Amino acid sequence: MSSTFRARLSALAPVLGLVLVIAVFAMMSDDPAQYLSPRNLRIVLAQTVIVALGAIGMTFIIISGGIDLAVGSTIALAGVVTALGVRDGYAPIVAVSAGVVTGGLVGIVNGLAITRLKVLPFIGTLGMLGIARGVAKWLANQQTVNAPETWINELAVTFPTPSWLLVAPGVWISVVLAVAATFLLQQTVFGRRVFAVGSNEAAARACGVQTDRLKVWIYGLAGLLFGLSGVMQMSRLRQGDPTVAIGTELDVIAAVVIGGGSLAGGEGTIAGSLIGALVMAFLRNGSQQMGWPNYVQEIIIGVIIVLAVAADRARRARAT
Amino acid sequence: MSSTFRARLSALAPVLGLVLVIAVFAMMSDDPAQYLSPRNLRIVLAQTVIVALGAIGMTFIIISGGIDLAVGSTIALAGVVTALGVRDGYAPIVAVSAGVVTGGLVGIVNGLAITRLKVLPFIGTLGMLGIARGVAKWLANQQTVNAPETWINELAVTFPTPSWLLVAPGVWISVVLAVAATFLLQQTVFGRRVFAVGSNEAAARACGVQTDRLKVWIYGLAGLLFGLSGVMQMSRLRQGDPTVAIGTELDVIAAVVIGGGSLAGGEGTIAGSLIGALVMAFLRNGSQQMGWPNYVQEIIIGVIIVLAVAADRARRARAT
Amino acid sequence: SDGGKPGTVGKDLKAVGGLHVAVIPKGTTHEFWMSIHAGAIKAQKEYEAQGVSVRLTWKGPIREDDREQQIQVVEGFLSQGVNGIVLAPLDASALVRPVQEAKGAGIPTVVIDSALASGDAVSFVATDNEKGGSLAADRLGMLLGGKGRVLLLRYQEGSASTEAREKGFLDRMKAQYPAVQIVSADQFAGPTRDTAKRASENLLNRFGNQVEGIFTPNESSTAGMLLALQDVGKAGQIKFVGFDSSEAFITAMRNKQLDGVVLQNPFEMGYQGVKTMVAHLKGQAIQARVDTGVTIVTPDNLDTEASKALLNPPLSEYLK
Amino acid sequence: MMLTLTDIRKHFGATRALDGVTLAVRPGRVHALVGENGAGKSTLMHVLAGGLRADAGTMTIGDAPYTPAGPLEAREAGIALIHQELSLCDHLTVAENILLGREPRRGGRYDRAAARSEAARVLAPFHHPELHPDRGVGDLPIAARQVVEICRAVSAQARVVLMDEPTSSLPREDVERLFGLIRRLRSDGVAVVYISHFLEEVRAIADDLSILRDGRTVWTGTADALTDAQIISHMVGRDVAELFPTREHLPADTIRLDAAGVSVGGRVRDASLRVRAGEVLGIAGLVGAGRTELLRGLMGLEDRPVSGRLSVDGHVVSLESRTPWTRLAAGLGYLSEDRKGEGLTLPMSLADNLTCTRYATVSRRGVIDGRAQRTQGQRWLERLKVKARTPLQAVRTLSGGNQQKVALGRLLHQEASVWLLDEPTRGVDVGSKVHLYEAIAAAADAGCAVVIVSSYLPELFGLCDSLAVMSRGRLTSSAPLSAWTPESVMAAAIGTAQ
Ligand SMILES: Nc1ncnc2c1ncn2[C@@H]1O[C@H](COP(=O)(O)OP(=O)(O)OP(=O)(O)O)[C@@H](O)[C@H]1O
Ligand SMILES: Nc1ncnc2c1ncn2[C@@H]1O[C@H](COP(=O)(O)OP(=O)(O)OP(=O)(O)O)[C@@H](O)[C@H]1O
Ligand SMILES: [Mg+2]
Ligand SMILES: [Mg+2]
Repeated sequence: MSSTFRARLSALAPVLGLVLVIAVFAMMSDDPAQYLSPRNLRIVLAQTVIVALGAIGMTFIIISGGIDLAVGSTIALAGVVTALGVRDGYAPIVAVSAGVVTGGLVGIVNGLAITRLKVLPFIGTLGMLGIARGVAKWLANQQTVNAPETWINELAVTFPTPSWLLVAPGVWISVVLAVAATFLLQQTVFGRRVFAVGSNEAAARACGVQTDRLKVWIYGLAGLLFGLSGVMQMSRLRQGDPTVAIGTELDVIAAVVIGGGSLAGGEGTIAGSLIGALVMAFLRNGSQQMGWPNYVQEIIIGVIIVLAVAADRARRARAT
Repeated sequence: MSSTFRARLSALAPVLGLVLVIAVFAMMSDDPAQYLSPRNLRIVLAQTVIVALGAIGMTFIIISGGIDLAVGSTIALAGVVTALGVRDGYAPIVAVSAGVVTGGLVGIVNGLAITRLKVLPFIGTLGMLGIARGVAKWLANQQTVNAPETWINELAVTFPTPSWLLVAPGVWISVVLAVAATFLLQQTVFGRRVFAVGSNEAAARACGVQTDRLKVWIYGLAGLLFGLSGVMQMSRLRQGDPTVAIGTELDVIAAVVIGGGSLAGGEGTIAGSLIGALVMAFLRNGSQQMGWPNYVQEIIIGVIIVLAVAADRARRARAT
Repeated sequence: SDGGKPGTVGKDLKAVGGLHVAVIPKGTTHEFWMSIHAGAIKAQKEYEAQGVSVRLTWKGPIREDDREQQIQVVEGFLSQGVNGIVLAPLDASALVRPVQEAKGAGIPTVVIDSALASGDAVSFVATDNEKGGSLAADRLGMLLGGKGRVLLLRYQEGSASTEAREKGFLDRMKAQYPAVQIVSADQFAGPTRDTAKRASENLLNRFGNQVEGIFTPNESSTAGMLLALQDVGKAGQIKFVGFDSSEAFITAMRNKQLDGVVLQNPFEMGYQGVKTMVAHLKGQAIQARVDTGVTIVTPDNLDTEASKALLNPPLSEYLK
Repeated sequence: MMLTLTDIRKHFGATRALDGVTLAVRPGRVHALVGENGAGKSTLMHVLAGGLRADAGTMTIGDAPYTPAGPLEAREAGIALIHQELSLCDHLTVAENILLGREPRRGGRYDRAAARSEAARVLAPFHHPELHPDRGVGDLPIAARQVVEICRAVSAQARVVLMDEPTSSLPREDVERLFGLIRRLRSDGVAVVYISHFLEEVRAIADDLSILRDGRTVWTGTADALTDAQIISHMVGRDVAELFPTREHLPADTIRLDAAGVSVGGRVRDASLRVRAGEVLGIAGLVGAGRTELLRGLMGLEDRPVSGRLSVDGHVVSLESRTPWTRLAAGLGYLSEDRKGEGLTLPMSLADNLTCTRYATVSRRGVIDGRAQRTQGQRWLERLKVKARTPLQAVRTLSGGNQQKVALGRLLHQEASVWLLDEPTRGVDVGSKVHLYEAIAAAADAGCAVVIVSSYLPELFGLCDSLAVMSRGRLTSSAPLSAWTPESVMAAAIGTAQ
């Protein structure tokens, strides 16, 4: 009983963190109404889409005990592919699919490098970080790829055109995918096995789980999400930019970790990761609204990452 | 016998890789004499100093089973501190010491976060990545810090003033420190303990190694080297730039890993890491001399990181 | 309120308690941006002396080549509800959507420094960059006596202002000095002094003996090239024309290591940018295009009053 | 259908783990497999369960050849394994662990309800209400984990169930319930392979018996065909008595180790022990009794809170602080039962591993004298008759028994005055054991105080001067060896003596 309660409390911790961040900024702001306005909320949500989609994918990877450092490069590559598709006259849906599939392929290559070449995920994806970025620049001919106006540009717009949508279509897509991913992780055999392989890979293998194949699937699936994230990035910039999203992998990993994911594997939730992404977005947004310089943001976010994880460790150490 | 021979061969692998890279570029070049000229060698060496010093420090950390993602930020911070010192009229030696010590302090804070707050090195130093960068910008007032001309500017110059030096003083300093670090790692009790804690931390504790304190020392020592690297960076730019060296940590980690270091801990050599740094510098230099675009470099370096590690794994799997 | 139409804000200026204008540079670390900042503050002070309260917020992206970050900064000001935005867009097309959304939200934008591929800005306050490039071509062509080999080190992909300078330079060279041969115009300096220095070193090693003239299109590429020339001992031997100002450039011109820099008037740009914005907000008629002028400073006219004013903008008077 | 193994061989580097095993397992019968530590039993089970591939030999099920490429194929062939070293996923629930790899599905979903009821079904015979299917496995006590492990294999509906020391951490009641379960499996026609070091269990449940020695089947037949003594002599291959050295010296009166009222996080309660110079004190007990925690608590290695008093050679050492280095400084030397986990640094050289607790003799001002380290290392290697080429080779390249000798050699180099040995001969082959026993006896004769924790009673009776027994965290006071019989030790260990 009390352990279930504690588990619920522990799941709530990131939410509390988020509420705390918002409350603190609202109180400090000279114009709380402005800060808490629907408009600002929309802006923050639209800004979060890219990291949020990445965090959904990364949650799978981190639960399975892996890591992916190539997220930023994959986003750039997928964005470039999408922009090229639109520019070369393909239907927007084809271009978007190409972008998403590109992300999936990058993920599969990561998975194969990790399982076949037996390099650690850190190394395999560190290599891919350079490779995907290089390929993106190559495809884009080292320039940004400007694409003509299509509905893709509306995906991550702050104020959506049918105004009854309230927030950008990309936000709704993220929400739907988050629900689907939660279902996949919690309610399906695949999801249970993702936890199993991250929790005890040897045990999972001994029980007949084909861990190598599972990992390739996990990286591939996450790659699809990174690809979609790249499409959103392209939508926001209205161009395919091969140099975009440098370092985004660190934001994405931090979101998952703030949301309760453990780099040792076996732990993490989609909801937590999304809240982690929102915490960082609200921190950035709030710091700017306060007129704080960039460096204050950077310091605060750094401190929060460490403290969030340390608090999590301490809470668990007490629990056992 | 044969196993010693194999061990020697395995230590030679990075050297062979380096020779291969140089040979391939020399053959492809339309002007091999130019490429192999002492002048080009000097240029590459001067360019390598920053990553090389970082790689010496990172070798200690990686052998001990840790990682430091804050290298780039530490370099920027140390460079800013040095430039501020010079600008504010302190003796150059004082400014340089301040820069180096700053790096050491950042390292000690990393070590304390890892051992006291019990966060994984990945997380602790990820937080520091933001914090050190933020502090650098703060100290620099968000601008580059211009420092008057002093001998610091000569440290990383390509053609040193007393021409009998042949290469930049920074190169000589790196060589001396590399020799000292090799001695420290191979011949001293401290070095043996670094290996022990990386090979099996629990066993090291049981043998009476004060693992927590040791780690703080390791991160602090590495931090001093990152600080010196920051001084070199400042010397190359003649100014303290708080936005410099973004992503350098990945270059530094890649150098150590190409040189035979294992992210699982317990393995790595200073010489190997330096060769790893040189391999990357020659790759970059060669690609630029060939007139290849950046993306080719990025792809090639990514592939080389993965293949170098995969080959290393395969070689070891065969050996046992 | 609908601030998009001139005059409407002016009426309830007092009710609002003053105007809030956001100035968004491309970065914060180059001296160029400090001058713009100072100019903006000068305009603010002038208005304050007239009894018009203007609040300025100065905020740039964390990295100087991060388009996504700059978009987020614009969006942050949108939700903060500033009255107007003065923006130096990092990219001609990526920033179109945020400016459009700002317009939709009733917040007008004045674009400074680099063009935006959109009609949504109320005014464009900038240098005639092509003219700047052609001034550099004239200077080099004259110095070389109309013949010789020239190297152009470009800045970065997607930066409209530097691309215009590069174009102006190349066009003018081709038209006026057909005997001048361009040996390399396809390498990029990258975003920082460090990347510029590295690229310059490698290029100088490749073409060092053939090149007689060099042009670099902005501050960081000029600084990197100058450092590289100084390091290899070629400074003064090769004719070198740069762009933008810095203390180091003045010294270099006095030492005959730099044969001229094309100067924009960033101080004027910041000043005119804010003046144009406030005038617009007050309902006054404004020009759609404000040219802030471009001049070339050479060792010969270094000490004229006009040059001095450009080279040493009264920064300390306005920036604390 | 019969499972037959013919001439199975498997080697790890230079170690021949399996050197020609032949075995026939019949349906509806319980086949006990006994043998010394390191005889190859677990390796054989892994080969059967697809975790390892044999180098040579054939396996058949019925008439069909059986060559599992991985654990999945073994499962599909109807073979399930209960691992000796527990392998559960801490982050999953009991039900999820039991059904891992065979999850019930409904319409593409993981069918929680079906998993729950199946888990409840297989858990039922154990009558553990607290072992709810939805409970997380991470915080379960070791005995409960063992039950989950057993249930996982039972639930697989296998035709052959391999049990590798399933009772090593089970309380007696659970052992009885397990036996009930095994009998039911047997009557359902399932073949059970049962590995245990406890001969009385073998007597209670086994129909057939095979004895492994040094990777070979040395005897096979029905379980009641041999007496205990005959089984042991087949296992060991010689008379056990000659294993142990004769002790010349008697313990002195000086007390070297004095620990009183030691408690370790609820797992050890109020334990007191005194060991004199020259005395070898044995601590017997069932696995999981808390002996390891006691030694680790004394060494400052336990994460759980430790309280009590400790003095070494009259110097008081704080037990609360988790500082192994202060214990080493006080003269305590420790040999971990977990050689790989907490004992040796496997990638490092023999010389480093031997000298790491006392670098002082091979270094000056922190700088290591490589030659001194080599010559001193060589001395210990010769003393313990370690089969190694050079002190510079990595410990990883040695066989298990030789690794264990290196771990003991470290105490020799350390010149520890008090030796705390946890299962010092675990995984050590018969020949090597003699050298270890000799080294331990020699240390005691030289005035050291030695504490030996062992699950192998003959070892304690052969080596010790006195004996104490630990049962569920409580330690009896020590008594001279002559006051104990194997039966009284067993009784005390089970906890019926009081
Ligand atoms: N992965 C491995 N690498 C090298 N040697 C191994 C490995 N696994 C087992 N061995 C060696 O193989 C031999 C047989 O080991 P195994 O675990 O099968 O013994 P066992 O009979 O199960 O012993 P125990 O009674 O202690 O469980 C031992 O000498 C052991 O050291
Ligand atoms: N109830 C329990 N809850 C959690 N862990 C337990 C429990 N019982 C035992 N363990 C763990 O199981 C392992 C074996 O127990 P322990 O070391 O106390 O037994 P022992 O008396 O030393 O037996 P042996 O040395 O023969 O294995 C220890 O690592 C201990 O932490
Ligand atoms: Mg076994
Ligand atoms: Mg034990």
